Amino acid sequence: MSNKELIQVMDPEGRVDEAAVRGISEAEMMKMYRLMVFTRLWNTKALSLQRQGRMGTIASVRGQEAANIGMGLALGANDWFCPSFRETGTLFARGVPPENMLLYWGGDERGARPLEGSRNLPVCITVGSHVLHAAGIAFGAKISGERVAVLSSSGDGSTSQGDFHEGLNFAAVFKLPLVVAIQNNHWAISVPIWKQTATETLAEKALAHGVAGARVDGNDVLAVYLTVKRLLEEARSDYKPALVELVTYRMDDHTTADDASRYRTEEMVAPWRAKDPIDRMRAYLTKEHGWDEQKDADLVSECTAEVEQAVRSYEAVTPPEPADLFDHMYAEEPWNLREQREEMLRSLGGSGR
Amino acid sequence: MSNKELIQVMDPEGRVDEAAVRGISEAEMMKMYRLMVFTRLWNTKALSLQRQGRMGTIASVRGQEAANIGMGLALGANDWFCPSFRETGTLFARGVPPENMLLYWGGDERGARPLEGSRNLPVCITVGSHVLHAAGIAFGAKISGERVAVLSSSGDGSTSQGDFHEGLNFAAVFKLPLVVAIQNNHWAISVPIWKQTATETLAEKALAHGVAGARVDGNDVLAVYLTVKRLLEEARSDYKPALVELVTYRMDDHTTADDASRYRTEEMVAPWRAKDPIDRMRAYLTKEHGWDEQKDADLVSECTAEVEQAVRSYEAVTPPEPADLFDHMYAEEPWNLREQREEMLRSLGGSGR
Amino acid sequence: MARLSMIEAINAALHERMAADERVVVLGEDVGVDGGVFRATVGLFDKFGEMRVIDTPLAESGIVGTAIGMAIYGMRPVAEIQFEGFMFKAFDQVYSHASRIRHRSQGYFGVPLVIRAPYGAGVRALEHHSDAPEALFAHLPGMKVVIPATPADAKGLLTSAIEDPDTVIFLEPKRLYRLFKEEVPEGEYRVPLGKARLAREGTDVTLVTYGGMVPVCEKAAQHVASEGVDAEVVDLRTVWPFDVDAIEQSVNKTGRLVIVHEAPRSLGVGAEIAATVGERCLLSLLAPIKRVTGYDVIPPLAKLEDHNYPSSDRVVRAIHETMEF
Amino acid sequence: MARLSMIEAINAALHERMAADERVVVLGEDVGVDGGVFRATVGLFDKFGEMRVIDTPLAESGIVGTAIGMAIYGMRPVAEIQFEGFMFKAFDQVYSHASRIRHRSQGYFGVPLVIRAPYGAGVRALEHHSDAPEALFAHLPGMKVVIPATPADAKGLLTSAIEDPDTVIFLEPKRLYRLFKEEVPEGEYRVPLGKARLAREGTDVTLVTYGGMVPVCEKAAQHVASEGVDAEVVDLRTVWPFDVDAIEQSVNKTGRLVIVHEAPRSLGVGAEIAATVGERCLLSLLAPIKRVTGYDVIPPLAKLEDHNYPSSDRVVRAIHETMEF
Ligand SMILES: Cc1ncc(C[n+]2csc(CCOP(=O)(O)OP(=O)(O)O)c2C)c(N)n1
Ligand SMILES: Cc1ncc(C[n+]2csc(CCOP(=O)(O)OP(=O)(O)O)c2C)c(N)n1
Ligand SMILES: [Mg+2]
Ligand SMILES: [Mg+2]
Repeated sequence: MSNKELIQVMDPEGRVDEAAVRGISEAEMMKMYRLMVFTRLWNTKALSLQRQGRMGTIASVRGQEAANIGMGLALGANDWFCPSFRETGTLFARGVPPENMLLYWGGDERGARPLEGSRNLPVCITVGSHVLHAAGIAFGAKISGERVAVLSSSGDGSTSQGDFHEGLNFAAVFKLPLVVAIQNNHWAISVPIWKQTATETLAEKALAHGVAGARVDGNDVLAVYLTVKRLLEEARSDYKPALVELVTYRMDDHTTADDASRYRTEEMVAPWRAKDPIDRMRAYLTKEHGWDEQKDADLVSECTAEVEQAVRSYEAVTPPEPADLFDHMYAEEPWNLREQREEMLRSLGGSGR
Repeated sequence: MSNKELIQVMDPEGRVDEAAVRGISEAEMMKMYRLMVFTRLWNTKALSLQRQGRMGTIASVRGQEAANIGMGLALGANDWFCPSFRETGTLFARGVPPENMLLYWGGDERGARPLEGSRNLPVCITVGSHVLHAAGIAFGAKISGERVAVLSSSGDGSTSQGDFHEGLNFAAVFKLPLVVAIQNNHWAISVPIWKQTATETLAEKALAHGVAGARVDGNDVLAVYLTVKRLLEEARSDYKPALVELVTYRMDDHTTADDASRYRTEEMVAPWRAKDPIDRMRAYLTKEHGWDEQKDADLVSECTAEVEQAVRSYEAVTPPEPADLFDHMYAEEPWNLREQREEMLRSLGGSGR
Repeated sequence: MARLSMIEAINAALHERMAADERVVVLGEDVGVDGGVFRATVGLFDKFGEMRVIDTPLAESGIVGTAIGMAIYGMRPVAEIQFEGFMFKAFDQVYSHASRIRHRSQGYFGVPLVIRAPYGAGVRALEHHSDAPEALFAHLPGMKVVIPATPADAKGLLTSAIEDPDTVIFLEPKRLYRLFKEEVPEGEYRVPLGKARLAREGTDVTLVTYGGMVPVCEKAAQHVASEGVDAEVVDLRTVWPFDVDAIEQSVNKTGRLVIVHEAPRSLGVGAEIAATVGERCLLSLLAPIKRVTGYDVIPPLAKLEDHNYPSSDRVVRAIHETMEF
Repeated sequence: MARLSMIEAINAALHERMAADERVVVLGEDVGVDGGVFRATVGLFDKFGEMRVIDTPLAESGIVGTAIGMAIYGMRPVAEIQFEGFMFKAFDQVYSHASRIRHRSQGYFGVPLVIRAPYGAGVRALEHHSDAPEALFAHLPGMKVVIPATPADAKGLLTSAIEDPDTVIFLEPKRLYRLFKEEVPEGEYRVPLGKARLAREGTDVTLVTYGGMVPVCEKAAQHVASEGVDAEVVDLRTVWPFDVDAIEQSVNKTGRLVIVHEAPRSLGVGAEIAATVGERCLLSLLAPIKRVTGYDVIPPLAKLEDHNYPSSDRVVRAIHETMEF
């Protein structure tokens, strides 16, 4: 099908193409829903902590839960994931502890250390760069003969960066097991998608590089899951790289440092409230899978408790030692850092460690 | 018409679609032919000077004369031209003195200084970068309300560079009067086009950015001239940016420092000898415009004399003064350069200037 | 005269230059409708319109490369890179082109371009938002690097940078954007590039510094004054080519030098200052030159940020060591 | 032992490492079928195939960014940038990622990557083919920069660089590629990173240098020897972090220091050496430290190239000035 066609299996009222979702078990659907609910609660809590000065500048994922979670659950356990900075839900789906995410956004590098065995890259702030890292990981896997796929995720703005195009070209020329996902949330801070590119869609940028392209309703968690899963399978088994556009919307300010009212109106945002990914999935589960208000209330309080627990662990973490800032610069510390570390410790009166 | 279709008005036997070329006067055609002949003679001479150690490393344009000259004559006098390093013929068509080109490739910066009033950028060695300069010049013209077009030229390899894509995206988003020409000579040093990109054509890369795309027989000087002229007119009058692929072939080594026999066979090159842009134009002029061997011999000796004259002027140029290497670093020389200049002059025993 | 913060002074300079010279255009990410993430360009879009205040796609090489072309054409572009840490996607355009096109064209084309970027640590930001990369630009032949330390200097130096016929990297200490206000001359106001400012006169020891470290050094100077040590504070303003005469004069007077910058120490601007002073003033030096700088590390996130950002305590300690040598 | 030129020694190291460790892959422009524009990778493609010797599209950021990903995955990529002047399209990948991913992941991921590039002037090349940008990499926290001066060192240092768990910028002086041959150990051969080489022992003055300037300094040392001046030549080999002990010992012995590099003087590696020595050896210095370097200019094309490239005459003059101080 053409790159421009929008893939959707669940409409905003929660009506689903049952044939399309037959492959998804009820348990998997519940997992999707639960992760979306959890992510939104975590996100809301983190934003309020930020307002109270208990958290640093943070990028909200509200409205993008379906895109986040659909990607996360589509990935295989051995697949690699290369995020930018608006994939909190994907990282939760990939097993990153919620307190670690709080620690990182709270301004403590230690929160960014992946768990043992993890194949998630740390958050990449520089827009676009990590598409190339994903291509290189995919290349490494192909050279080693390991049949895994790599998923890179970035925003609509990243499609303007040279690295995005260089990465897609490498993926196409070397037939790498790479899927590049673009969360098109319509905004790059204040710059709307129509000022970012002159193309109708982002998926069609695949044509410039000869990779497969797909365009999905990013607020339809089932469509995101199914499409990304299929593309990852094709990448894994046929070395077929792809670009997939997840059409969604940034419901909050760009970050807590931003004020979107300076550049966009409520009229622009309103239509997207009706397309909320969580309401949509809830409506479907209620219609088709015996979900009800009581169960929903229980789920919410369950997740809320988990979030509160994560906040307590986050705030219980002992602050880093000053001299920790010298750690992890090299595998082996050279003389300049050793001397500077000692200089700091002397100035701290031998404190630190 | 689709980006993939090859535009040709003159076939390898010199048969021409007369309707298509009606707009071109015989005088213009003679000018094209003369410039192609002159460029080839200059190029051959420069290569032999290099072998004799009278010239530096140089990039041959043999086989690309039609692409070079077609572009050069398609440009309006007030249009801007941003070359890479394989547009010698285009620069001749734009009025650059042949002795200056010898001086530059001979390792003397002074040869790169444009003539007063020139709108040609100096040779750009870093592949891809100058597409952005061209976009910026086009932007400047648009902001100032001057109706001119900008032509950027680079090779097939440049389409892999991020800057190429960033430039096309800027051109599309801001509707800049920019035409980006790609001389697809099938090779980037030893890397063939099929290892450079997975797409069938380079013209289709226009699709990623929403600019017009066209693909032309780059050995057909009439088609190159007509197509580039049309695209420049559309850029000038409608602010319609375009990407145009000129399909040609690099007949010589990449530069005099290269040995193409290491990576390509005579079988690969042979078919292109039959497509020679100069033979083709000569056949056409002979058939349709009363050209004959005598006229051709006269033209060749005329051009040869001009080339010899250029070589004499080039070799008569007094060598630069050592301290010239401090010139043109800033509009006003800062203390560090002033002191270093004096240091050099002292060490030269007050010589230099 | 109005009391302005540094960010207001920068905004004032942009308004003034754009009104005075129609060749001046501003381009970058979120500089237009939004007014800039730090509000440096607020009001320009409404006043001068989308043809001169340009919200670009998210591509730094595209921004700088396009601005170079504009400058070649004859405009006076002021390109904003949203944070200093993102300047490196455009580094090739600076290294290979902005700093070289005058030379490459043997004086025929110039690149009168200003690249502005918020600079340095001190605002509890994310990775890449607290860097101090001035040395990487200062090492490039053909480049000028300016870092203001006061609102008035910010206006006067930015005005001179925009009028300068060559490319100027203009780094704005985020920490000072709103730290204090001062009287800033209205209308056209220039501070010459290449001239340092004597922020504090003194006789015992010279502190050479710039940007966000100037207030830190002034505080340290006040502290040691109470101990009877009279420190001179030289604010370079133009980091490269720096005002060698001002540095030389001060060091020849005091005989002692402490260099302070937030950038990593090794191969930083402080190294060049120390080397230059060593070459010119060796005999007047009464003690080894000291460098108080950021460490050779990745600028830490919020929790450890202040431990890398040089404090007045660290400067005072260095002054003590220098005086006691 | 075989007598090899530097380019042959580099090629030998690549063959040896690729045979010994299948995680080692080579990628870059024209490194495969062609064998590299300087022949550094000749024979690798036939021996190890297109999956490990990779001709890439023409995109430096793509080459380095992809190599970073390979390194994260667990490979040992050796990326070739065809000429040092083209490294800057990949500078963001080095500045923002290669040097930071270990820290960003708090030690979980490393980037064991070698970026090779022909380096420096002396071969009558085009613009961007004669640069000396080592200081730009040396200033980056987390980076290592190596520049060999002999064939044996080239093999031993490249081997160590490929085995190093962190990113190493490996710059190869073009001028030395074929200048001379020497005995180079066969098979596995390592020269440790971070350790300088005493190229010539002496007692009167120390010349600290590296790369293409080593033979220039040796020639100068021979010249002044005939005048009775005994110069010591320290070849850094690892430009950053350099061997501070070797420099300190030599300067404490001779009391005189001349630093020689072809890179632009201001904010060059020589500035850091001078600053460091000034901090540590002030009292043993008998004369101001001298720097003999390329000027702060764009490396000239062929006609003027030799006037920017420091000559042994310039070094001799500096030694005289230092001795006569
Ligand atoms: C290379 C780079 N330039 C600028 C920034 C500053 N910045 C952070 S997020 C952002 C907008 C990103 O937009 P998009 O890619 O659509 O992702 P979104 O924030 O919408 O998820 C910008 C400009 C950056 N992080 N990296
Ligand atoms: C950024 C950059 N990388 C590498 C080089 C070295 N180099 C010079 S020409 C060339 C191949 C260019 O191929 P193409 O763009 O097709 O132009 P052509 O030489 O075929 O005209 C390369 C790799 C360069 N000049 N610039
Ligand atoms: Mg977005
Ligand atoms: Mg080519």
